[in-house]
Amino acid sequence: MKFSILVNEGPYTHQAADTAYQFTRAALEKGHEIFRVFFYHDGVHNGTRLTVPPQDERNIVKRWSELAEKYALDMVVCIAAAQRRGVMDANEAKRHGLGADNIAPGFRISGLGQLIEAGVQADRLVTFGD
Amino acid sequence: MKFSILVNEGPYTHQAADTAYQFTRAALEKGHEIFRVFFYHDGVHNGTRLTVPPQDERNIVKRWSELAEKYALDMVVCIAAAQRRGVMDANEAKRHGLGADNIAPGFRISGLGQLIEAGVQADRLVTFGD
Amino acid sequence: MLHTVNKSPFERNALESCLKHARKGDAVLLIEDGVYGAMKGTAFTPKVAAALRDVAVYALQPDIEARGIQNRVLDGVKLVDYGGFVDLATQHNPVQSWL
Amino acid sequence: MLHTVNKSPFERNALESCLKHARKGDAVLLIEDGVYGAMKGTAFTPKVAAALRDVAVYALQPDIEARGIQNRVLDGVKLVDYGGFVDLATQHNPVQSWL
Amino acid sequence: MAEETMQEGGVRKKFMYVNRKAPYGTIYALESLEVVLIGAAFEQDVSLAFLDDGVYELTMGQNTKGVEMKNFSPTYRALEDYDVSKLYVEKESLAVRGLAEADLMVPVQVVDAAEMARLMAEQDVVMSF
Amino acid sequence: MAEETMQEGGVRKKFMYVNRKAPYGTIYALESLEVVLIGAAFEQDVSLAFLDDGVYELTMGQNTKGVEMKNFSPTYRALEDYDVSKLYVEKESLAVRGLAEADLMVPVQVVDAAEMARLMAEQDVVMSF
Repeated sequence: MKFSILVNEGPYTHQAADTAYQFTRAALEKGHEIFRVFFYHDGVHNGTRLTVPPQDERNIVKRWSELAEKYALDMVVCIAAAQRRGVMDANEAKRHGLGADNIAPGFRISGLGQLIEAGVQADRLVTFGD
Repeated sequence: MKFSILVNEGPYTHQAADTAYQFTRAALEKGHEIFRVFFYHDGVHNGTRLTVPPQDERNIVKRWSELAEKYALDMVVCIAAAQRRGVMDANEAKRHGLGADNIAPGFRISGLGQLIEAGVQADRLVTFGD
Repeated sequence: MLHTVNKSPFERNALESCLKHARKGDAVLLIEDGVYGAMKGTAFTPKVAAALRDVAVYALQPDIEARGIQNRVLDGVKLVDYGGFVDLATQHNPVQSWL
Repeated sequence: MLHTVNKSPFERNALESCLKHARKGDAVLLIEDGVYGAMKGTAFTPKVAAALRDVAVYALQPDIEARGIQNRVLDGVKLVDYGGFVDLATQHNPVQSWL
Repeated sequence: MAEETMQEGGVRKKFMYVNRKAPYGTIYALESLEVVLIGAAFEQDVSLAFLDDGVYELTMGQNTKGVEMKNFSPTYRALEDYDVSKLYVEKESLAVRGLAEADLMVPVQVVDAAEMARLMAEQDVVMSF
Repeated sequence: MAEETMQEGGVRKKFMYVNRKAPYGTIYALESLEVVLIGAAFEQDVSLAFLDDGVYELTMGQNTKGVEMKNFSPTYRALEDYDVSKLYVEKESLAVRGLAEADLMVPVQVVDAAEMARLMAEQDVVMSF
């Protein structure tokens, strides 16, 4: 079956980011397809490479990046939500003259249309939030 | 009177970041002293310079930076909370080999002891959160 | 003692818990989504009305106006602006936020 | 239809609202802080027990264990792991998260 | 791929946006509305549900000058221009909050909880924020 | 400046950390505990209040293997080593959650809501997260 995943909260602050990851991984391990993981609201913070969590904690951002690499996941950070909150890729950072970007490997920034499309194309949309 | 302010939520997501700013500004305009504004939990996201909010919305990060400059405010971002969430100054970014930092003007990164001290030294500690 | 509450009483238990712990002479300030607790004619109104016998209840006017409920504020609830919030914080100690 | 609830029933109204809208044959899955709604002997237990007559109630075992309440799960609430969560999502449509 | 879904004979699904949160205190209501506006271009069968604190999003007379936030409530009035006209508001949610249909800024269909539950059950996609 | 407050005759204030949130679902309980540990070095008069969902923080038998999160509950047992020994738990909050003092992992003082209110009122600084 084809799933799309919507992640609405940032890493560490809400468990929603953890549950979304566990669900996505379990679905992939069961042989399901993940059409897309879309990060909205504070969920965009899952896509920053500047986190340095304590050694004895899970590394949420890295975990997503590794899952994306292993399964060729499409992980999309909403551009509007990301601009409000300070998540930038190299292009966006340049366009806004910010001098630095912070997006993590495996994530790409795109528009809300990608979320609608995720709902249209998948058999199920499952939301994780607060 | 001497106030300390604790901000626990990020910009835009929760109004707490707005109310904290309005309270701080009102206190300063009334002639009170702000000993320190301490940013904890998702509050650390108030201190990223990578936000680009829509033109018709308030610029929460810039507003803090300007208030800090006008009144010589001490604005401290908690280092432990910032590391979990990806807010870095140049030193921290270098120490962790991250190749980019994102802290906004007027903010400095320091430890939780600064929050305790803010509680000890001020006449009032006022908390804004979720 | 000053209590602040920023949550709708219909979504969360913060205002209910606050009112249970506010003591005679305390002040309760409703801010952000907490100002819905200042409305008259709701299922929660009786609890705030009862609290008004012992505690002073305030609501932040900018938040009341943002939510379009300026004509529905319960009698006895006093409106303050951000400067008034600062004044309340100077007049009471400690300040507890019911997050 | 599958409903997920991730909020404590003592802090927020999400589980109460969910149970009011779940229809005969629906499944309700309690996750994260929502698993406190799966406990027996609480002030909220009667509402979940009543719902069990019409809907299937599940709770996410990893969340139950994290919170140390594995010996206090109400009879009739079924435990699933993340794979079981995926299976529930394949068996029902739509999936609604009561955030 | 989005283009495909907009063609004649493309996928047309029942999308419901569930609004259960008050405006301004958190950003969910505003950012949910942004999804609705973008989604309108995809020509799906869209409906919006307002229940619990979500009914507050539609109250008339919102004035955000004092809080210095953007007043996004006029956007609800513009939804019709986007062909989004199925707005369902739950009766019981209005009642406990002391609100009536006349307090809302846009035409809506007021439905009871049972009808709201029925509407939710018939969706293909439910988005809640 | 912190050093000053730790000197003889320095400021010694009554600090209360109010815990009203469940562990794991959000990070507040964990990061609150981190403040308590750091704060212990400042030699203030510290107490911790657990009420509403905050009482869940202290339940025995937490096992976070399945959720792959850090189990921080053992830290409550270590609080004594930091000279933090005033832990107040609200009786009514335990009762509605079907919990008793015997379900908690550390020695606490169970107090009713009126006593909890009295304790809150006598503080100099109340931190809630």
